[in-house]
Amino acid sequence: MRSRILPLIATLAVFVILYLIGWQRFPAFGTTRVVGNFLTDKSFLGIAAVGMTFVIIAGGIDLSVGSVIAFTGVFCALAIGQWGMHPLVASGLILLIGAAFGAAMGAVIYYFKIPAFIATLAGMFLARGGSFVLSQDSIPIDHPFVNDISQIFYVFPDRGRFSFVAFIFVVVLVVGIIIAHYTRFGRNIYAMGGNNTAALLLGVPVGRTTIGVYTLSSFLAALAGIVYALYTKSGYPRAAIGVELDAIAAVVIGGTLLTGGVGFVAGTFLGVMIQGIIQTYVNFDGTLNSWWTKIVIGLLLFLFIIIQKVLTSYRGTLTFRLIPGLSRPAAASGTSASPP
Amino acid sequence: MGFRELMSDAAEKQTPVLQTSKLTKWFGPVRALYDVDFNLYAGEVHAVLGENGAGKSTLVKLITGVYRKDSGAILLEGQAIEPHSPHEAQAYGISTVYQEINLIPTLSVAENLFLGRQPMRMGFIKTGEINSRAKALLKTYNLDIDASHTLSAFSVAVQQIVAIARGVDMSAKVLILDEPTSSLDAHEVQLLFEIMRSLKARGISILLITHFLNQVYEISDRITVLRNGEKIGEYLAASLPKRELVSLMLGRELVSVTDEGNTNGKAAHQNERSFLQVEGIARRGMLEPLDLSVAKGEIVGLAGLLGSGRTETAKLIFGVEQKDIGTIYVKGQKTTIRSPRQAIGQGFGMCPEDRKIDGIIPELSVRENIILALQAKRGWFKTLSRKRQEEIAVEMIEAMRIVTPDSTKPVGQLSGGNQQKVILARWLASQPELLILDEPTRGIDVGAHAEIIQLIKRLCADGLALLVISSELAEIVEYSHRVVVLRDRKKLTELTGDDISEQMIMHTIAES
Amino acid sequence: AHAQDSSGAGLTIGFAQTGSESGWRTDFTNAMMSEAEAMGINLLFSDGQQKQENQIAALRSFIAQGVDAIILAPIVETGWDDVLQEAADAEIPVLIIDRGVTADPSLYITRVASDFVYEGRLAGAWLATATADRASCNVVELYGTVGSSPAIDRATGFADAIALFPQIQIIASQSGDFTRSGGKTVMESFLSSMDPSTICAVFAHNDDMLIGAIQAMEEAGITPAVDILTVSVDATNDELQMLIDGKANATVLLSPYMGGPAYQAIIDYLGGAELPPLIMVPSAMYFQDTAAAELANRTGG
Amino acid sequence: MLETKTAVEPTTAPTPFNLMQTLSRNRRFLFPVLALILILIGNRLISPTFFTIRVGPDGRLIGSLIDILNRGAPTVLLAIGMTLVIAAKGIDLSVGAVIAICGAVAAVLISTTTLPPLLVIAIAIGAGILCGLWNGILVALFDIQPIVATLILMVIGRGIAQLITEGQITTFSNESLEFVGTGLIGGFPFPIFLSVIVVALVWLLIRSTAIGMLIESVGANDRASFYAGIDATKIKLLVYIISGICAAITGLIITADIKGADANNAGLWKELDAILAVVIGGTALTGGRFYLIMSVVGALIIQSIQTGIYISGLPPTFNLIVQAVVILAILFLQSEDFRRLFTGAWAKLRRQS
Ligand SMILES: Nc1ncnc2c1ncn2[C@@H]1O[C@H](COP(=O)(O)OP(=O)(O)OP(=O)(O)O)[C@@H](O)[C@H]1O
Ligand SMILES: Nc1ncnc2c1ncn2[C@@H]1O[C@H](COP(=O)(O)OP(=O)(O)OP(=O)(O)O)[C@@H](O)[C@H]1O
Ligand SMILES: [Mg+2]
Ligand SMILES: [Mg+2]
Repeated sequence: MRSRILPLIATLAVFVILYLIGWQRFPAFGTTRVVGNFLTDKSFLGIAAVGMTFVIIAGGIDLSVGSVIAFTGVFCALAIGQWGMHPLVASGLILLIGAAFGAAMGAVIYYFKIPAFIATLAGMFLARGGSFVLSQDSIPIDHPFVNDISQIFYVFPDRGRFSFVAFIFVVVLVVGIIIAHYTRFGRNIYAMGGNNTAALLLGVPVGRTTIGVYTLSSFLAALAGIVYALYTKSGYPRAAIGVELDAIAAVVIGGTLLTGGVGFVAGTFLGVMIQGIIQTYVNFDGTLNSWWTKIVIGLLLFLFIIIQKVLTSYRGTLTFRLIPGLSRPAAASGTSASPP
Repeated sequence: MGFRELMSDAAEKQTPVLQTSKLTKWFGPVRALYDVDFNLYAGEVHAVLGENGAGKSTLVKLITGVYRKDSGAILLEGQAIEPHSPHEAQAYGISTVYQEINLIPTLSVAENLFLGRQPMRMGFIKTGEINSRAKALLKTYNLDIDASHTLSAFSVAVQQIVAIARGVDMSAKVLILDEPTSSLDAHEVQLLFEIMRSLKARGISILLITHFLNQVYEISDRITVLRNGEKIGEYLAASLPKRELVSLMLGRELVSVTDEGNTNGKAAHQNERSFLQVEGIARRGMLEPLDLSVAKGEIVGLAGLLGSGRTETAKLIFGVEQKDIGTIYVKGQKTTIRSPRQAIGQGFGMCPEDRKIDGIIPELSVRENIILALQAKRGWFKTLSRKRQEEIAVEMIEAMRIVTPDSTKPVGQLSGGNQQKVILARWLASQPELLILDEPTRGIDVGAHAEIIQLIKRLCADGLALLVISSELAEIVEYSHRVVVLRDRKKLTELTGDDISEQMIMHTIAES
Repeated sequence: AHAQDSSGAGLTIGFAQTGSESGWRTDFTNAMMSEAEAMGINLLFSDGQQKQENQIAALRSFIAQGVDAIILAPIVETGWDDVLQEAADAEIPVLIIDRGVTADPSLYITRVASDFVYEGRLAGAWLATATADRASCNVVELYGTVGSSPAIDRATGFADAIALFPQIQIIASQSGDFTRSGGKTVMESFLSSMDPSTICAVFAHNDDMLIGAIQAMEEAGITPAVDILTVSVDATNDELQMLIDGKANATVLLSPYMGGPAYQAIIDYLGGAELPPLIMVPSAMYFQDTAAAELANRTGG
Repeated sequence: MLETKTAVEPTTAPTPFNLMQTLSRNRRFLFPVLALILILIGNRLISPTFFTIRVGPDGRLIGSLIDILNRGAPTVLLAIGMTLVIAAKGIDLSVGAVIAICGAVAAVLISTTTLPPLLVIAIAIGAGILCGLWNGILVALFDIQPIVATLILMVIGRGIAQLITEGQITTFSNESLEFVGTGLIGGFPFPIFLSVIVVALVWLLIRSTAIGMLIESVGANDRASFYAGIDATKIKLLVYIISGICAAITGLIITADIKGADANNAGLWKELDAILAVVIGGTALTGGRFYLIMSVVGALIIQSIQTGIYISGLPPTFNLIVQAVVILAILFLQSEDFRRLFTGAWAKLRRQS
C-alpha cells in the first residue's frame, strides 16, 4: 500500500519545497492572498483535471475539455444574455448537454473502437467549431444573480479570498476522491485502466463504465466552463485553448500513469497547485520575457519531474531504465493482454 | 464405483443446468467450434478435454459471452440465454476462471477478489472490510499474504490462486475452471479439489478444463472430448480408460506417453567442465546465496514448492533481475550479466513462466515471434531474409505441431498451449547453448507434453545445457541428471543419480 | 500608491501582455520594456501565452505583490470586471492598452489604444479610391485568427467601408491565422482554384499574411501590387520593404509604441491629473512612395 | 520423436469466408485509400477546376492537386516520424516546437553568417537530432511518460526558437535554402520530392533491416521484448531521433517556403495533425503494428480536407466543424463495428423483403 502512495507523497514533498523556495524569495508567497489566488485561478483547470484523472486512470484521454469549457461559456452567455434564461436554468441545461456530449464520445469509443485520442480530438474540433458558430465575439454575462454569486467569498485574515469558484473546486475534488475510492464505478474505472480485457472477463461492465467515464469528464468540463464563465463573467469561443494539455500535465504530475490503472485524484490537485506555483513564481519574478517565460516554465516542469522520479524510484536513486520491463511491471502487464 | 454411476444416471433424467446445442464459432477461416452439444448437470464435475487448439476455451468464452456465437444455442436450466458479456453471464450465476490469469495487475489482491461485488454501505464501498475478508478468504487456500498489496507483486502461482478464489467465491450455479492448475503444485491442487468437492456437495456444477489426466480422473464425473472444434463424445469418467481417452483426444494412439526409465543414469556429465557455473548468487528478499552448475549435455532440474525461489534463480541467472552478490562463470570465464541481452550474448536462452506478459508479442505473427530472439541476437542490420524467416517458422510449426492456419497469424489469436509452443520455438530458433525453461509444459496437452519432454531430452543429447523448472515432479524426475531442491528461497540440496525420485524430492522438502 | 513627481523613477508597474504570437507583438513588448527602462520604471512583465486565465492570474499576482500600477493588454474584451474590481479594492490603478475591455470604465484609469475597426475602414477606403475607375473589383480576404478581436473588427471595418461601393465585392475569405505560411497557403489555394485574373485585390488582416500571399502570387507568376492590389494592416518593417520593392500597395499602421503614452498617463494619474477615457495612438497609412522614409526613420532612430 | 501424423489441420471454410478474409486482410489499406478518393471527389464537386493542373511561369505546375501534395509534405514528413514513435508505444508532442527551432537555426545562420547553405541545413538537422535525442533520453533512460517528456520540449522548444529569433520573423534571402521550400523539379515543388525521398529512406531502413520488427515488438510488449534480448532503449532513442529529423526537415521546408523563420507560429499544433494522420492510417496509439504508407495516406487526407475547406467558400467560422465531421466520417468508415451496424441492418432489410 505504501509503495502505491509513494508518488503522491513525493509530489507533496516537491510542492512543499517549491512553495518554501518561493516564500523565501518573495515574502508575499506566504500570504493567504496568494493561497486564495491559487485556488481561485486554478479552479476551472482543477475541475477539468479531476474529470481528466478519471479518464486517464481508465486508460483513455480526453482532448475535448478545453473546447467544452469554451462552448459552455458561449452557450451560457447567449442563454442568459440573449435567450433570457435564468443562469441556474442555463447551467443545468449546459451540464446536461456536456454530459450528453461526453456520453456520445464514450459511445463512439466503446462501440466503434475508435481510439480515445482521436474521438475526443474530433470532439475538440466539434465543440470549438460549435462555439464559433454560436458566436465569434466574446459575450459579456451581466445578470444580477451571476454578479451576486461572484461576490460570495470568504475573506481570510490578511485579505486573501476563498471564492465561490474555489469552493466548487474543493467540492468537486472531495466528490472525485469519494467516487474514485468508494464507489464501484470508481473501482471499475481503475480495473479497466489496469487491464481492459481482464476487466471485461472479470465482469466489469466495460461499455457502461467507458461511457460513464467520458460522461463524467465532459460533465466536469462543462462545470469547469460554468466556473470559467463565472470567473470571467463572459463567454468567449477562443477561451481555454490548450487547457486539455495543462489538465493532462496536472494529472500526470500528480502521479497518475497515462497507461491507466494507477492514479489519485488528490495527486491531480497537487499537480494543479504545482502548475499554479510555477506560474506565480514566474509572475512574481517579472523579469522574464516571453521566451524565457516558456523556457523557465518548461525547465521547472522538467526539474519537478526529475525530482519526483528520484524520490519515487527504487532505493531513492535515479535508476536508469536499462531494464525496461521491470521499472513498470504494472504498465507492461496491463497492455500486453491478448485480444479477446 | 456405484455412486458415480448412480449419480450420472440420475443426471441423465434431469435437465442439464447448462446446455449448449449445435454451438458453432468461426474465427475468419478457422473453425474453432462446430455443432457442439454439451451438457452440464447439477452437482457434477464435468471435464472438457482436448488437444491445444481443440476449442475448449472457445466453448467457455461463448458460454460466458466473451465471444458471440455464430449459430447454436445456450440454455441455462432449460431457458435459452444469450449473454453479451461476462458481466451478464455472472448475473446468470455462471462464474468463470479463465485460462490465462485475467486479473487486474494494478489493483490490490483484495480488490481483485471483490471487484464488482464489494461490500457496500449506503452506496459506498467498505474498504476496510474488503481487506479483512480477502485475508480470510485466502486463508482457506493456505495463502498468507498481505492482500492490500498490488497483485502484480505476486508470482504467477499466487495470482492463479487468487483468480480461483475469486471464481469459487462467486459461483452460484455454474463454475467454469479453464486450466486452473497449470501453475500449481500438487499440494495446492489437492486443496482446490477439496474445495471443488464441497461446492459439488452444495449442488454447484463445475466445468473443468485441464491437461493433467490424473487430475481428471481424480475429480471429474463426466468427460466431454473435443477434437478440432468438434465434439467427439461424452463419457463417464469411471468407465473410460486413460489410454482410450488419450486416443480420443489425439485421434491417434500415443506411443509411449512416458518412455520408461529416466536418463539420470548418465552421471558422466558430472565430470565434464560446466558450461555455466554460478557461485553464491543472491538478492535480498529474493534468493539466498546459491551455487549451481550446468554442463553441456546435461539437464539440471530445479524443484521446490511454490514460492521456493525457482523462478527467481532463473531470473538472476538470465539477468532479468540484478543479483546483489555472487559470480557467474560461463565456460570457466567470469562474466557479468546485467540483462537478458547480455545473457543471450553468452549463449543463454530462457523461456519464461508467464507467457502472456513476458513471452508472447500478441500482435506480431507466429513467424515474427519465432525469429524474434534470433534476430535480436543478430542485431539490427544482419537481417534474416524473408525466405529464411519463413523456413525457420515453418520448420518450427511442424516440429512443434503448432496449430495455426499459417505463419502470419498473430500469436495473440492462438490457443494458450500453442502460444507456449511458439515461445519454446523462439528459443530453439535462437540456437542457445544453455536453455533455461521455466514451466515449459504449462498448458500443453498430453500429446505435446510428451513431445516436449522428448524434445528436451533430444536437445540435451545434442549437447545443449538445460536448466528446467517444473512443478510436475514426475517430469523433473524423468529427464533430470541432477535436481536442485529449493525451499524458502534457499538451496536445500542437490540430488543426483538414483537419489532422483519423487519421494526423495518430497522428502527433502518436507524434512529440514 | 506613491505620490509621484513627473518622472517615473522608482515606480513598479506590472504589465500583463497577451503573449508573443507575432512579430508585431514582440515589437510591442520590446517597446514597452525599453520605454520603461528609459523612464526608470521597474517593469514586471508577464506573458499570458494567449490565455485569459493566465492574464487574470498575473493581475492577481501583481495585486498580491502590491505594485504601484498595472498595465493590461487584454487578449479579449470581456471578463475583466472581477479582477479589475480587486485591483480597485487594493487601490492599484489599472491602465488598459491595445485592445479594449467591456468592464465599467471606472475600474481603469484610461485606455491607450488603436482602433481595429478604424484600421479596417481605412483599408477599405483606400481600396475604394484605388479602384474608383474600375467597373468591378473582386477582393479576396485573408482573415486573421477566427474569433480574435483584431480579425473580427478589421473585417467589420473593411466591410463597412466597401459597403458604400457596390463595385467592390469580397469573393473569398479564409483564415490564415495571422501567419505568413497561413497567408501563403490560403492565397495559393485561391490562385489554384480560381482564375487569378478575376481577382482584383487582396485584403489581409495583417502584414505577415500578406507577405506570404505575395510570395504565393509571385510563384504563380502574378505580379503583386500590379495584377492584384494589396492592402494590409500593421506596417511592419518587412511590409515597408515590400512597399519599397513595389510588391505591395498600402498598409495601415498599428503602432507598437504605446508604452510611452501609457507610462506618462500613469505618472500623470498618480500625480493627481485627470485623464481622458481614451488615448488614441495615431493611425497612419504607408504607400509605395512613403514607405522608404518611414523605414529609414525607424531603423535610423 | 514420436510418431508424427500430421498435426490437426485447421478446417478451411467455404468460399464466402475466404472472401471475407481477403476483405479483412486488406481492410486496413482499403478504407483510408477509399476515404482519400471520396474526399477528392467531394472537392471536385465543390470546385470544378479541382483536378485541373495548369502550367505557370518557369514551368511550375499549378493546381489544387499539386497544392495538396506540396502543402501536405510537412504533415507527411511528421507523420512518418510519428508513426515510428507511436509504434514504439510513445508519442511526440514536441514536433511543432522542433520545427520552430530548426527553422530558426537555419534562418538565423543563413542570414547572419556566411556558412554554406548545405552546412546550415546540416546544422539545422543536427538540431533536430539533438531534440530527438533529448526526448529519447527522457523516455528511454529516465523512463518519463512519453506525453509528458515531449510536452517539456513542446513548451521549452518554442521558447528556444523565439530566443534564437528574438521573437521576430527572421527573413533571409538565399536561393539554395529557399529551394528547399519553393524549388521546382520538373514543375513539381521540391517538398514533394523531399517527402517522397524521406518516405523511401525510412521505408528502406525499416524494412530492409530488422528495425521495423523490433520497433513493433517493443511497442506491443516491452517486457517480452526485454526477455527476448531486444535493446528497447536504443530502439526508443532511434525512433525519437528519426522523429526529430523529420521535424527538422519539415522546419526547413516551412521556413524556406516563406523565406523566414516564424518562431511564434511555425509548426503550431502540427503535432495533432501528425498524430491524426497516423491514426487515420490505421496504426494504433497503443503501439505495435504500424503502417508507414498508410500514415502518408492519412496525411494526404488531412491536407485534402484542408484544401477542400479553402476552396469551398464556406466562412472560416465553419472550418473546425467541417474538419471534425469529415474526420469522424472517415473513422466511422474504418470502424469495423460501425460498418457491421449497417451491413447488419441491410441484411435484415434484405431478409424482410
Ligand atoms: N480471438 C481469436 N481469433 C482468431 N482465432 C482464434 C481466437 N481465439 C481462438 N482462436 C482459434 O480457435 C481455435 C481454438 O482455440 P481455443 O483457445 O478454444 O483452444 P483450446 O482448446 O482452449 O486450446 P488450449 O488447450 O491450448 O488452451 C484455435 O485454432 C485458435 O487459433
Ligand atoms: N503459498 C504461498 N504463500 C505465501 N506467499 C507465496 C506463496 N507462494 C508464493 N508466494 C510468494 O510469491 C512470490 C514469488 O515466488 P515464486 O512463486 O515466483 O517462486 P517460484 O519458486 O518460482 O515458484 P513458482 O515458479 O512455482 O511460481 C514470493 O514473494 C512468495 O512469497
Ligand atoms: Mg484454452
Ligand atoms: Mg516460478
